[in-house]
Amino acid sequence: MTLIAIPNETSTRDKRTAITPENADKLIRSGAEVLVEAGLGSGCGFVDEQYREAGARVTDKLQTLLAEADIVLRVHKPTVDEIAQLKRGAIHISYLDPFNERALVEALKDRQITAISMEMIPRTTRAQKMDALSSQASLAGYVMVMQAANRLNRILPMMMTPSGTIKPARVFIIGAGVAGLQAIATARRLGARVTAFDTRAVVAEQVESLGASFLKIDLGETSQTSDGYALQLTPEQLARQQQGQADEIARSDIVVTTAQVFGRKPPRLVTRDMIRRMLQGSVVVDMAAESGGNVEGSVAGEVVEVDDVIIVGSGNWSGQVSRDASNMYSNNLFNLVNEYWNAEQKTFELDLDDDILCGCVITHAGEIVNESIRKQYA
Amino acid sequence: MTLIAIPNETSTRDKRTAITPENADKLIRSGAEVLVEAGLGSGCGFVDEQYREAGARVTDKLQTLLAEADIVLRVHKPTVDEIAQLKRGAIHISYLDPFNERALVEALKDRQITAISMEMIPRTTRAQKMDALSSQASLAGYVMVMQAANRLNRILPMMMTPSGTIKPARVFIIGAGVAGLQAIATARRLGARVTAFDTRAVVAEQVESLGASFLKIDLGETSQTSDGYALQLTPEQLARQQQGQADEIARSDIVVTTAQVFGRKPPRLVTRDMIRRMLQGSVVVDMAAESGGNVEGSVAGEVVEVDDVIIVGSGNWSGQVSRDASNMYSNNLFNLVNEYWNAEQKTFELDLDDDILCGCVITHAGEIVNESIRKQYA
Amino acid sequence: MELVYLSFILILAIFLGFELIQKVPATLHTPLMSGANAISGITLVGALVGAGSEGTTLTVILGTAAVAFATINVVGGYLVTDRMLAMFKKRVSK
Amino acid sequence: MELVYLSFILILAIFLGFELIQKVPATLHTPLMSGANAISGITLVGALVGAGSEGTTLTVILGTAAVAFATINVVGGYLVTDRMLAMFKKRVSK
Amino acid sequence: MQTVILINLSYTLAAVLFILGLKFLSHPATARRGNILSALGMLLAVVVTLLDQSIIDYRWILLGIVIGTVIGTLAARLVAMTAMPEMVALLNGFGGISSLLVGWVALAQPDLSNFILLTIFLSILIGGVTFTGSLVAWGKLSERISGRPFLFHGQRQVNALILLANFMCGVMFVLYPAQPLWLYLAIVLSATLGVMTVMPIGGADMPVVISLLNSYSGLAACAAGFAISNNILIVAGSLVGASGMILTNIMCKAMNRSLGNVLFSGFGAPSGDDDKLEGEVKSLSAEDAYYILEAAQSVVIVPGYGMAVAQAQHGVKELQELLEENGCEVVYAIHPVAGRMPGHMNVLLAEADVPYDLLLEMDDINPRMETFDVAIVIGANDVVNSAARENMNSPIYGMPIINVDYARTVFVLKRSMASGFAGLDNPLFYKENTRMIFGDAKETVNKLVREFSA
Amino acid sequence: MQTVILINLSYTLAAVLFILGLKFLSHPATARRGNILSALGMLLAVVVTLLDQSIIDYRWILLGIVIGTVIGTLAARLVAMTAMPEMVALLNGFGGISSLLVGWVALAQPDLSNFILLTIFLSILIGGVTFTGSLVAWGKLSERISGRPFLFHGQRQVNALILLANFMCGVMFVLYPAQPLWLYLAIVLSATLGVMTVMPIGGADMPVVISLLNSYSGLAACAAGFAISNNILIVAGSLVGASGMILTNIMCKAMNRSLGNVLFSGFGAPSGDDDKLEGEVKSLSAEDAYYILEAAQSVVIVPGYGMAVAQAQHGVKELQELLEENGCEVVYAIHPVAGRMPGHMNVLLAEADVPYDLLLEMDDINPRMETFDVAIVIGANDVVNSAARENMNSPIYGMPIINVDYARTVFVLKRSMASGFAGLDNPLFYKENTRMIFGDAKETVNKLVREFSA
Ligand SMILES: NC(=O)c1ccc[n+]([C@@H]2O[C@H](COP(=O)([O-])OP(=O)(O)OC[C@H]3O[C@@H](n4cnc5c(N)ncnc54)[C@H](OP(=O)(O)O)[C@@H]3O)[C@@H](O)[C@H]2O)c1
Ligand SMILES: NC(=O)c1ccc[n+]([C@@H]2O[C@H](COP(=O)([O-])OP(=O)(O)OC[C@H]3O[C@@H](n4cnc5c(N)ncnc54)[C@H](OP(=O)(O)O)[C@@H]3O)[C@@H](O)[C@H]2O)c1
Ligand SMILES: NC(=O)c1ccc[n+]([C@@H]2O[C@H](COP(=O)([O-])OP(=O)(O)OC[C@H]3O[C@@H](n4cnc5c(N)ncnc54)[C@H](O)[C@@H]3O)[C@@H](O)[C@H]2O)c1
Ligand SMILES: NC(=O)c1ccc[n+]([C@@H]2O[C@H](COP(=O)([O-])OP(=O)(O)OC[C@H]3O[C@@H](n4cnc5c(N)ncnc54)[C@H](O)[C@@H]3O)[C@@H](O)[C@H]2O)c1
Repeated sequence: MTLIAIPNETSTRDKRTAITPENADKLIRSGAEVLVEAGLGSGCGFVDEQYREAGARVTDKLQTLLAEADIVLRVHKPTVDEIAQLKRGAIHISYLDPFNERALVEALKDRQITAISMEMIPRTTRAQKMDALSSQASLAGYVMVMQAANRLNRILPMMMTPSGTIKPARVFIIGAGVAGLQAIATARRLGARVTAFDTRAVVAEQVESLGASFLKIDLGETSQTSDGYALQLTPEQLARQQQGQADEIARSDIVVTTAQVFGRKPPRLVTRDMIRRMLQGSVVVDMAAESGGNVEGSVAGEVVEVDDVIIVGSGNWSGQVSRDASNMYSNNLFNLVNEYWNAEQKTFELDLDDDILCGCVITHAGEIVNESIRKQYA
Repeated sequence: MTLIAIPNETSTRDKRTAITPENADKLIRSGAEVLVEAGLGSGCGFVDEQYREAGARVTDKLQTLLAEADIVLRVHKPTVDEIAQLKRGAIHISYLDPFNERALVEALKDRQITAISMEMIPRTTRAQKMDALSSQASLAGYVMVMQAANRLNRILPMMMTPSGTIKPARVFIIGAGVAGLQAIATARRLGARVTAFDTRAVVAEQVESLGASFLKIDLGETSQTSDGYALQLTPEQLARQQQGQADEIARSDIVVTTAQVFGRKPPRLVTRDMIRRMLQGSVVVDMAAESGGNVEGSVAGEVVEVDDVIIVGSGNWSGQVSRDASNMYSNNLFNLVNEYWNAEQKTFELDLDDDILCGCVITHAGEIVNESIRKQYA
Repeated sequence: MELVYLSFILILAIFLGFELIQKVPATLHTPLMSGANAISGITLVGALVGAGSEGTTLTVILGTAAVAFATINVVGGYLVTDRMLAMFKKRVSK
Repeated sequence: MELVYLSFILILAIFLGFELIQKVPATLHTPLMSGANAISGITLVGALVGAGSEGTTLTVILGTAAVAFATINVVGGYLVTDRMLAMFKKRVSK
Repeated sequence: MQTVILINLSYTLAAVLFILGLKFLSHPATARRGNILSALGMLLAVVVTLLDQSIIDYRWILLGIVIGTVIGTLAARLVAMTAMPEMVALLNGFGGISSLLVGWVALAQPDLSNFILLTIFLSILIGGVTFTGSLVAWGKLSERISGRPFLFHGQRQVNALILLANFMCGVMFVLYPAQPLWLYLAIVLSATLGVMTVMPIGGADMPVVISLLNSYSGLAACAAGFAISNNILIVAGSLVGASGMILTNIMCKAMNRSLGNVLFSGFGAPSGDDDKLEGEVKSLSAEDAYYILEAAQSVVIVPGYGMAVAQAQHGVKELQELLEENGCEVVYAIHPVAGRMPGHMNVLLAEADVPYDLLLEMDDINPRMETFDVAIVIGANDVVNSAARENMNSPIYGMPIINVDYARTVFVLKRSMASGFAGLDNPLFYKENTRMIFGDAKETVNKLVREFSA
Repeated sequence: MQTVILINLSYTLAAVLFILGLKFLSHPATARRGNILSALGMLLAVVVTLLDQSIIDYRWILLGIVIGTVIGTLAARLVAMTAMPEMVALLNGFGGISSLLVGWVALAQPDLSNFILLTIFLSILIGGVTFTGSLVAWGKLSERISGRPFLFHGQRQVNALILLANFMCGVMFVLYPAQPLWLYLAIVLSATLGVMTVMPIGGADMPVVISLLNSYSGLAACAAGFAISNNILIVAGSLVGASGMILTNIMCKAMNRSLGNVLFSGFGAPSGDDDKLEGEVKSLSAEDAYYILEAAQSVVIVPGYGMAVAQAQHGVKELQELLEENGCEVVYAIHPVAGRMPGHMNVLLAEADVPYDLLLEMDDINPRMETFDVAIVIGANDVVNSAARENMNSPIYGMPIINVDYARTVFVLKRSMASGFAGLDNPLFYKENTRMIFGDAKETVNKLVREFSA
């Protein structure tokens, strides 16, 4: 019998939870034992009673929970402390940020934990149901536009009224990955005129399929990885991009940046100069504020005003809609566990040759088994 | 030559301005002299320089401004103090809340001010271009839904994703006047399932014309004034309404109340009991919080949490989108002045027989000339 | 010369037949077929001439049989079509 | 009897004419009219018979005039129609 | 006998070619091919006719053909592209006179039955009307004659008289074929009739008239066919007669007229009489509206609350796209108070994905309203109520409206004559150039959309 | 002479009634009136025929008519509503045998030209084929004969032989009309041919067969008309022959078959052979797709990224509404990864105002996929890639897909055979019940919408 344990999240800012009562129920039905820490999911409206009804045990002792667990599921990465409390050989599934968290990865390796990083789930069609980056980014796209709209001193839709015609607001989205596309869709829904830019040329069609227009900037050769991630631009290309989008930014009421480069710091795309040209009261949202920022002057976790322009860098975007975010993340975790569940032996079957696991298992049996992480720390 | 003066607003919470540079320009072109207080419109992105460019004089002496003005334009009602500084016989146009501000009305009367109340512009087709209640209510409808959506722990649209299907949020709008209709439209744009209720039966079709569904509650006989305002319900009818909508409220993620009865306190429609039945994290927006409230427990000007439900009563809704709100309000004022402008003599021609002026002029030449106000204070 | 006229008539009628039927809703396929079938019972007219003319016993027998068969086709065809269409009307008006 | 056939032909041709033209885009109104006009020059066939038959001087003169007029109608009609349609093609392919 | 059969079989083939030709002519993609097919049919018919044994003298024929070919070719080559319609009128007139002459010649046949005489008379009558009518039409179009309708008092009576005289003449003609008076009188009367029926019609309506005369010339050929017992004349003539009638009908619809008006003339009456028409509401079917839209170059769509009620916005967007594909310019004119809340129309049109650039404000559209062929009012009422401009007593007098009545044609899509929010009657509905298309706006729009099928 | 003319003028009128009858029969609103008009035409034709002077003995006629009327009336009254199609087949067969008999009787005429002999032979041949073919069809439909296709080795060869024999027999018949052998042989051979051509066809395809045989019986009447030089037989027969052909074609399209297949039999071949067809892509025009959709009772729409690219959502909504108006159930099946972002399809369909209740999740739709007449795949590819279910080597093997291939017919709307996001070939496109409708999805959908015009 496999014991799956879910501790509370330690971050107070993030109200998401790793497993909802619904998924606890599903896990138990497939034959696992589920142990949750008391108060799990209280941030997004679930109560202990619901978990109990699903058949889970509820404990308020974190220590025993960690010590007994065969599999630990959670949203955020564990502390080094917590890792030490885990059973050797246990499986730990959560966000890990493995490229930047060397100490953590070493700790997991040393404790012989099988650590699965949710960020590293490959972006293939088959893996999409476990892909938490996608599910959370998609919600983030929605939240960012809603926050920007709420802070703007204008409305987004067009209105032709007896008291004059209000022109539709202009929204510029930089980076049209999962989050960017959802941001486009949300802004379009609200009636804004939306323009978007991305370095990956294939995205133009996707942008237009949402009714927005794609800003054409000639960057020369750009490309993407086999997983669909963007490659880093050369400094010269970056300059060209900045120049090409300056006018668009100046006339936009809202700018949302979502540009990321897999495994690297996000590029700096919006400079102070550009912001200065924007109308007073405009809003810039920097999705990447917490990991370095696409926007000059954005502050991680905060909303600041620079040159009369509001820069939103609050981060934890999907956490704003914690209920839906938890549902999706929890589904992702369940789908992952379920995909490799051996229904007879009722265990998680680790097959390192499987192309999904091969991408997302970071440490196993005292080794860093993931190649790109191994290279990074070699 | 008529001097039109625009002082700054005294409320710090409201960033709107009564006249934008664009409308200052138009007033000057039609032959008026315009005097504005320094800093006018700074809350919504205008600077003194723009007014100067339009040809207005800018002063920082409020006292001389008030004393010299033939016409004063502003958003909010004046203080009794300020009234005393006005020239006798001057015209003062702003919101007045004349039904509840007896002292103010008396002061205006005594000072022989011709006071025009923007709330009292009749709701006729011809008067719509001056109708600030409509223009601001319409923005309010948008803002209320946006604020609610921002505070909700869910997203509004439906999403069928590999990480599960998110059902569209349910939004219930009580009162489908101008604000309510715009709220419906905004929530629908965001992809929510919207239901609405109003006591005026004619509204059902309007609600459906926006793609929302109308909740049918049999209240017996209800009717509306010739201006289209709702009449007050009998206590028995109110009870029936509360009962009829209780289930809808319980299953809604967002409830927005906009119910008003012209010249009376807004009805109390959502009770604590109903709120208790709502899901944790749901949001209720009380448009009328500042004038008495449709929702039990709402606090004027604040956002409170009651039984894990968030109740938004912040008020000053259109002020949230101060730039567009100012543009519209300023257009309303300009249209009003322009409608009665005598182009040859370059004066405001007061014709108390005109059906619009007859409705909105409250005091004139030392008399309360508006009938319903006179009755109210008789 | 008569044949010339007849073939002229044939050609025109064929073109007309092609043009007449353009787009038929699926519900009308069977009634239309049945109605056309009734029209094809026009061979009755030929049979009448055959059965009524002076001739051998054989031709009279054949002619009478032809009349009987063709009449079945005509009478049955029109009635059946009408029944179908009557039902169809009801269904539509529901 | 001949007349019977002819009227049969007339009726069929009229129905066919009605059925043939169903919905014509506005741009084709004039060319179609012109094309039909050329066809109505078929009276040339009648004129030929008239002009070529033995007859009085009058009928020959009349017949010849008829041939001339009808030929103008036919030749001019087809050419004009073709010119219009050629232009139309160009415009469409633009 | 063999040749007769050969000739007639060839005629059958020619008839098939004409039929296919007409069919192809009515589709853009095949039109040119259709014309060529029909020309082939004509060639075939002419060539085999020359084999006719009753033809014994080819000299005159040759003369006629040469003259005709030269003139026809030159005319077709030299005429300016813009002068095409009048050219067609002229050619059509020649067809008419030719039928008249054929009928005349047929008189020389021996043993004429009454029926044949009747058809001879008809070919003379119709041929004559076609001839002079076409000449007048040509004159009007080429501005050799004033394009203005030619009207005088008692016109109706005079025309009725001429018609009667023609009828009488016809009777006498059949009864006394030997008396040439009736022949000459028939010719004169039919020529007069042609002139009198076309003169009262204005230049703008000439295309319809020509189409009608073209149909007549087909009928004339058909009558001539009976007169000389010739199949191909009957078939080709009646094909042209019938299809020409349909085409005339279609063209009428595209010009917002009725065929009845045309057939009994007097249409396109001068506008002086029209003011009295106020109080009369003209309604139109969606199908007829299609013909007008199909011919329109520019359309302005004016939505109102009814579009919202009907939820017609998606259909409207589709209609817009179809019109655009058809080469028409389409814009939307949004009145600030249209609907029941500020921006009501914007919400709906944004939902239907109408580009913002196409949404024009009232003040931008009104100055250029005259330039629009059609204004489509979709469930709006108060915002296009011309009383606000015209009637000082109206409660909304002075309110700016969208002046749709200045467009060439106005379609008003609503369910009834009911008033709108303001509860006022709308004089727009009674204007000369207004057509009401009754019914739910969504259904009407969808019908229009479906009419636009290839 | 006078009666002959009267009779023939009445025939002309009867022909007009038949023409109008057929025209009206093809529109729901006028269908019943059409049937009555055509019945009137028949009555007229029959009554005036009785005036024919060559008819001298009415006794036999009366007998035949009484028998026929009684049987016909009873049959029409008593037959169950569900048994209509086989009833029509039977009646049609009687029409066929009647034409055969009329041809036979015509042999008794004096002075038969070769041409007349030929038409007599044709009326016997076609009448005979119609007769036995109809009987077999009736047997299959009423399950008196097994509905399964009756097939044997060398079938094609045998049929070709019969056809050849028939041809030879015809030649002999015309050359030696006095020799009754050829007559009897012709009757036997044509009867055999009728049986042999219909037997191989499965019961489900019988409606098409009946329609075809109906067209044949018109042709038989037409041939009989030539045999006895009768106008109305020729006109009515060829009208039915031609319009029956068109109707057959329309019905074929509604059943997703081609007329060629029917004419040369061998269609509806047993499914055993079909697996070998894999690798062949069948494409369909939007017009033909319309016929199938028009006849469908339930449709599932599966949108994918291509719908977004084409921005076809508004048209799709309209198509949905039209199908619903037509009495069809329509739902949408949304695959979780359709499009390029989570919820991509929801955004678009919400924009087009598709009710949420119609959007079904993959897991809800798959179990009932068999119940759908048509699945319309609009610009989707990976999400309906049956390789995920069937091909263990596929990179997406095991991914749940929407099993559109289980629906009766699948339409795939895309521009080419190109692959989707995952870059994989899609075996769905090669399945027996899949039809590719190539072209931009929006254009295709709009074409379908326009085909749905009244
Ligand atoms: N914009 C605002 O903020 C606001 C707010 C409140 C009031 N108003 C007032 O509302 C009016 C707006 O003018 P409007 O022209 O848009 O609307 P309107 O004057 O109210 O006219 C709407 C018309 O639409 C027709 N209609 C309704 N349902 C229909 C359907 N399903 N299909 C076809 N037609 C339908 C009705 O005629 P049938 O019944 O004959 O079909 C009606 O006459 C103004 O008077 C304005 O002052 C505006
Ligand atoms: N949902 C997500 O969050 C997400 C995110 C990223 C990637 N993906 C992946 O995207 C794929 C989605 O599957 P899908 O079936 O929706 O799309 P798909 O497999 O990419 O197929 C789309 C098809 O649409 C056709 N198409 C494109 N434009 C068209 C037009 N204008 N008209 C008609 N057809 C057009 C293309 O074929 P032609 O070129 O022949 O027309 C193409 O084969 C999955 O592989 C999924 O993993 C999904
Ligand atoms: N196969 C699947 O089912 C699936 C699921 C989800 C995502 N994906 C794919 O994964 C890929 C990554 O998506 P993501 O949202 O995680 O990307 P991401 O978060 O890594 O980056 C966000 C976006 O920023 C863009 N970007 C990078 N540098 C930029 C610059 N200088 N200027 C502008 N934009 C810049 C990227 O191109 C990307 O579109 C996409 O191709 C997406 O389609 C596939
Ligand atoms: N003629 C014009 O051009 C014009 C312009 C603007 C508004 N109007 C009309 O003015 C009228 C008032 O609009 P408003 O938005 O200012 O109204 P309001 O602010 O006075 O009231 C808001 C809504 O609350 C509703 N209400 C009252 N009691 C209620 C209860 N117990 N339960 C539920 N709903 C209740 C009212 O019916 C109204 O729809 C409307 O009829 C509107 O159409 C007309």
